[in-house]
Amino acid sequence: MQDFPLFPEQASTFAGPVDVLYWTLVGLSLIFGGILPFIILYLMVRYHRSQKVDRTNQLHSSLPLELTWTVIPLVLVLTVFFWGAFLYIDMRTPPDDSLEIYVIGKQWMWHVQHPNGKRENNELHIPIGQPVKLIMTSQDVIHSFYIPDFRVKQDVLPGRYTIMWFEATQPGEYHLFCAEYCGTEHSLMVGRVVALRLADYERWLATPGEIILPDGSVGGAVPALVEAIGDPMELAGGQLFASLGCAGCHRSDGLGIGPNLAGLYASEVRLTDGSLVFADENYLRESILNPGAKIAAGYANVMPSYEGQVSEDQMNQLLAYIKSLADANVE
Amino acid sequence: MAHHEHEHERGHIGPATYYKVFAALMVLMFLTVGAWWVEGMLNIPRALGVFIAVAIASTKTVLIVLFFMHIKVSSRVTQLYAVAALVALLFMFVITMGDYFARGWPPELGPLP
Amino acid sequence: MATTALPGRNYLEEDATTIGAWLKAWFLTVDHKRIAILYLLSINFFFLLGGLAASVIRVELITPQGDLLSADLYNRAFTLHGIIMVFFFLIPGIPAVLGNFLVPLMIGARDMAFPRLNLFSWYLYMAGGIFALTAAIFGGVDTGWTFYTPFSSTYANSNVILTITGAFIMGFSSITTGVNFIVTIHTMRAPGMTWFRLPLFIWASYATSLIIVLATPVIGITLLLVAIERLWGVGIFDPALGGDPLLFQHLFWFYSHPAVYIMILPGFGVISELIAAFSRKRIFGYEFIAFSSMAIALLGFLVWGHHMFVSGQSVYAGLVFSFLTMLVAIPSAIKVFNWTATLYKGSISYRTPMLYALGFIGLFVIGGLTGIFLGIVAINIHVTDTYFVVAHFHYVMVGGAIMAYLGGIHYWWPKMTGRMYNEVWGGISALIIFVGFNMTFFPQFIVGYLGMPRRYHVYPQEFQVLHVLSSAGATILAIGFIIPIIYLTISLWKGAIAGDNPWDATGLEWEVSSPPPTHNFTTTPVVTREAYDYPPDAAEVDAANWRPGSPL
Amino acid sequence: MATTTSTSSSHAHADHGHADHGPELQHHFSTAAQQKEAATLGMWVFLVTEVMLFGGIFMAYAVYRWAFPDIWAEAAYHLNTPLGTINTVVLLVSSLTVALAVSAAEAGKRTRIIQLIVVTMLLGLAFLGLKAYEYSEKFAHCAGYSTPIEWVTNTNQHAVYECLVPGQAFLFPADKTTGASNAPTVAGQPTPYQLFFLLYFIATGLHAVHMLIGLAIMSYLVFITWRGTISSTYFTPVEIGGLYWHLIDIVWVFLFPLFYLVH
Ligand code: HEA
Ligand code: HEA
Ligand code: HEC
Ligand code: CUA
Ligand SMILES: [Cu+2]
Repeated sequence: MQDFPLFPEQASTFAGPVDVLYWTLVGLSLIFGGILPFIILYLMVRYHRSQKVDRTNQLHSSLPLELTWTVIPLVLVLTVFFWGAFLYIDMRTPPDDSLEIYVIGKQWMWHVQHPNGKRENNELHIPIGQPVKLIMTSQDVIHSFYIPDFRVKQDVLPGRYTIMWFEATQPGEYHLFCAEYCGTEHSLMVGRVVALRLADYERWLATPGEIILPDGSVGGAVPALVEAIGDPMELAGGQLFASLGCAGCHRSDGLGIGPNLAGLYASEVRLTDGSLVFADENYLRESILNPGAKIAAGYANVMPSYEGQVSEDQMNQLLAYIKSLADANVE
Repeated sequence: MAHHEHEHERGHIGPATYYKVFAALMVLMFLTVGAWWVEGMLNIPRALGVFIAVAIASTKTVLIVLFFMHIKVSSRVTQLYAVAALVALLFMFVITMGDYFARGWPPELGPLP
Repeated sequence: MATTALPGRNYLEEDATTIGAWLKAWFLTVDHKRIAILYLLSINFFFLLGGLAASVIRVELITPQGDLLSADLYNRAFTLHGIIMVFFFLIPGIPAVLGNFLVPLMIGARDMAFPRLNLFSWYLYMAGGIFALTAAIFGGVDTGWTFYTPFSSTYANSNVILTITGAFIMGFSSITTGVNFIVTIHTMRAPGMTWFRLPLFIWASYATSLIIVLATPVIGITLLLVAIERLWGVGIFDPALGGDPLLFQHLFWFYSHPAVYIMILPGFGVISELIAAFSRKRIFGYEFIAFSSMAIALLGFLVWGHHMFVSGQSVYAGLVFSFLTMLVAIPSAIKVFNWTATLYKGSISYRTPMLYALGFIGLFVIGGLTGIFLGIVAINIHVTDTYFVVAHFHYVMVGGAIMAYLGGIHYWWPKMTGRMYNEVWGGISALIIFVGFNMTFFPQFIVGYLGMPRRYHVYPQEFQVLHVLSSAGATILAIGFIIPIIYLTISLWKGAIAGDNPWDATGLEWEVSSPPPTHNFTTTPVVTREAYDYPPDAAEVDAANWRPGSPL
Repeated sequence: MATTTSTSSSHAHADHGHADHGPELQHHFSTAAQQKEAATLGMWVFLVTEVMLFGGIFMAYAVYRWAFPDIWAEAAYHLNTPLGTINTVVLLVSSLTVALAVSAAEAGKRTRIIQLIVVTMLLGLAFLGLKAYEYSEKFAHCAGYSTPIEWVTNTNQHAVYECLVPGQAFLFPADKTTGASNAPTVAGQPTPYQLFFLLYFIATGLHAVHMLIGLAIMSYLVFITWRGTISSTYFTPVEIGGLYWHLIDIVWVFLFPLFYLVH
């Protein structure tokens, strides 16, 4: 019971603006929640039946009054709405230069993999002063990734990706909670977020460590690969791309049965029915697990489904690989 | 007082109308199957096909509700309740589908897997 | 045992001479007043049960470790608490108890439009309750009252199907009550009882019924789909099939958001009655209060997505839902201001029902305003699924709806039983409840903003102080709830004979004897005046007659 | 707020034509017209809840059809459209006979009411029979027979047949457009195809349950008509029973094009 905070720390760039909005609302509430009861108390005392006061000329309705107390609250709530809305859009728009980290939630742990292949469980190491974008999915039920001191939270769903971003401002350790009820050990699905200065973060990334993978097997962080070209997550993805036979159809020279995947990520894809889809993580995932659902224009629906053949973990590596092809194309 | 709502003598719908409505329903039924059959050969946009099918089904419903179910000659309250469900369903469909349509907005999530 | 006798031939009086006849007279009754009593007893039983679960939760949360309960038991405790309190206490609560008793009396009808359906709805309620209890006895459920998929449909291995069946059946009980109210209010009003002469409680009940009828079937089918998914092994919301678990949330909240207005609207109705009666004047802005009930019922259907801001729904949907949530607050604001204005130039007395009414306004305003916090997406992202939400909904449901329920029970107690409760104890327990309530739930706002997630039975050390405070408050609150049960029960034998109109209030229900005769009105009343038509000088006369020693 | 006068319950009779109510007027109503209005409105409000009940399923349908348009088209190909069409006709005719029964009730022609309702019930049974055949066809395929008859008589079992009943054995034919059943996909493979058939079974199943309730109501109507309760002054039960039947019809009017007629 040593420390007894009444207000959470402000450790990300969102914390300040969210708290300002919060205190504004508290202030507004004090006007209504504080003054209104005061008026009521006053009326209760003044017009108590024991008080001899003037009770003649009672009023039973008044349009001007009704309009006043309709319009004023309306204006107030709309003001805070727009304020909150812009902040919200900001909180949902990750900058392009964000550091991408993959998160998998499962009953009842968090599994994180950094671009260089380093993994960790129930911990998240991040650099400060740098936007971080989490690409998250779940292996089983819905979870929710919550860092109170950053004022961010996002549900993590099975079967698709959700995205969350933030920029930490203070080095330190923060609570990491699972905020969506997910079964027996929901309240034990907690961990910590370690915000480090960039240099410390890079040193940490390069430190080898052993970690249990979501499927129960042991996987090491692969510092040896850091020297190789590109990040190990991409490399691992590239190996999968070859071993699963993708490369046979998706050839980089564009002569395969399937489309060349370079430059695909974050582009608009034309489908056979003429519509356009945005090739984000969810589209890539769908194309691999359920290729028949959306067929790229000019190609036949011949790609087999890889449902059940790639784990969430491998899926993340494949995505990292396909995205790296996108980068290569831009350069 | 509620009584005035039913004090006027109800209008009457007789067998002659029923037969006419039934004939219309049959025509619409063959129209909907026919439209489907024709669409199979024409390759028109999917949305149009759905629109036609739902439009025909709605027309049939309106006919049944108005005549078979006597809404045309029912009290105003009953008429209001007959459309109430429609309004509530509309809320549900428009808003929920709105969410699904909008989910593709980058950087939010793409279409459903 | 009775010291004095109640007026003869009332609905409580019995011709039955044998136990069998007595059972038949109560359990096969089609009298709306007796059905209300059946509901009163069964609903209060469920409240105590839900409260017991709440006590267990609060005891566990005194320490940051999980020492009293295992994680699994804790999950079952709050699920049981949520399901019982929502489905078996608060949703049927005011409509089925006070509504059943009052709607026919207030509109001058001899009974509900469908008396047998009314009885049937009580049996449905009991059947649903028995399913839920069976589920609880045979191990309970651990899905939370929200039944989110795919946890509930695939992963939970507790009695989900049994509980869902219970909630499903209870839903039909709700629907039959709603249908009955709507038809009764439309077709059974006494001559002269125009829409704008209806007491505001009737308007509120009507708006409630509208929501029940339009929303409840959707949760029925949704829960059915979850049950099918569990039985069949494949399902509509199953992400493995390409299904979308968020669809469940859309359908669930399409009902469950309007359902929070099912809980609060009848409470609004009760408060309107109480404020007018104990200020001794016509309510301020009658039409505005009446129409704001309808506005809440309508707008309430458009905001469900505010429970899904971080669920992964689209950003656009989030913005739209947030915007509409702001709008739905306005009609509530209108009500609050009109009640306040009613006090002005009234002759206010601090009788127990009025204490509850005033407590209601204060607590509901706090609960409602924090609803606005939650409706602003940027803030919601931080506080959703934390104790901030828990505090918000207890403020509106306990501080709001239960205060109204208790206020209403006290106000109409003399009408229902013919006897007065003990005013002193009434006032004391109202104060205890008010203090205990704030002590329990105010700290939860703070701990919620600090980041304490809900449904956690183990939590970081630094939240402990606030949790201990909250648990201490809950103890006081529990005492506050137990006292009324005691003195109200005692009043059945010892209470003073109330007389037909102990509060000198307006309304048809006060024109019949207390307790009312079986068929309510021997002659059909003809209504010629508006609701709450206290004489213009009623407040003055009341104040002039006050002497030291008269009731406060 | 009110003055209690002794006009008593006769107040509304005066201007109302038929003061001679039969025994069917319940004690808490003042007039037969009031009772009738209550019953009709009650039924309609109940129908509103029914619409919302099916609305939930239609909502799920809309979402998934929007998400998987191709799959929907391929899957719908495997439903028995001719049977669906016949069933639509059957139901529409039954709606007509119910409407005529209400007419007959207004005229107080008891025999004719009974005849028409019995015809309605026969049509309803025919509908359920055809539906049962459709279902059993799907189940027969899962068991490896091409028709329900072969299934029952246990003749001519195929080696592999497609299985369109969602579950572990679900097997959607690989040659999706022709329905040729010799190259099935992996058994139990979780694909959105199952969503279509799940919705199909749940929606039509729930509809069939309503049909059964409708049949029960119709038999009750036959009984009370035969007993003589129904007359030209009291035919509310026939009228509101009819309303229920029409609603079942309307639900089918939507189910049919949405499941059977998809491209
Ligand atoms: C009786 C029940 C009840 C009532 C009446 C309300 C009323 C409101 N609720 Fe609440 N709510 C719940 C029960 C209720 N709620 C429950 C049970 C949950 C959690 C469910 C779960 O997840 O388990 C919940 C959750 C909940 C959330 C989701 C939180 C989350 O999980 O992230 C939100 C978000 O917008 C919300 C908002 C509101 C709003 C805006 C109102 C408004 O209607 C309030 C309007 C009232 C006022 C605004 C006060 C009076 C007005 C004035 C004094 C005038 C001045 C006003 C202004 C200037 C605005 N509620
Ligand atoms: C009407 C609704 C209602 C009511 C009245 C209450 C009443 C109370 N609630 Fe509840 N609560 C909910 C609805 C309600 N709650 C819901 C919907 C949830 C969410 C569930 C979920 O997450 O799924 C919740 C969750 C919830 C939590 C969060 C659990 C968690 O997330 O981990 C907590 C924690 O403090 C809590 C506490 C309380 C307390 C102290 C009371 C007190 O007011 C209770 C006071 C009453 C008593 C103490 C009864 C007194 C009597 C006895 C003790 C004697 C018993 C005797 C016999 C049975 C014979 N509630
Ligand atoms: C049998 C050949 C084949 C194999 C093997 C194959 N694909 Fe494909 N793939 C295709 C074809 C053809 C298409 C285009 C049609 C379509 O969209 O379904 C395609 C489309 C895609 C797309 C969408 C591209 C776009 O432009 O929209 C992605 C992403 C993809 N494949 C990834 C993979 C991955 C990853 C693997 C291995 C795990 C793989 N594919 C294996 C043939 C193949
Ligand atoms: Cu994971 Cu809660
Ligand atoms: Cu809500």
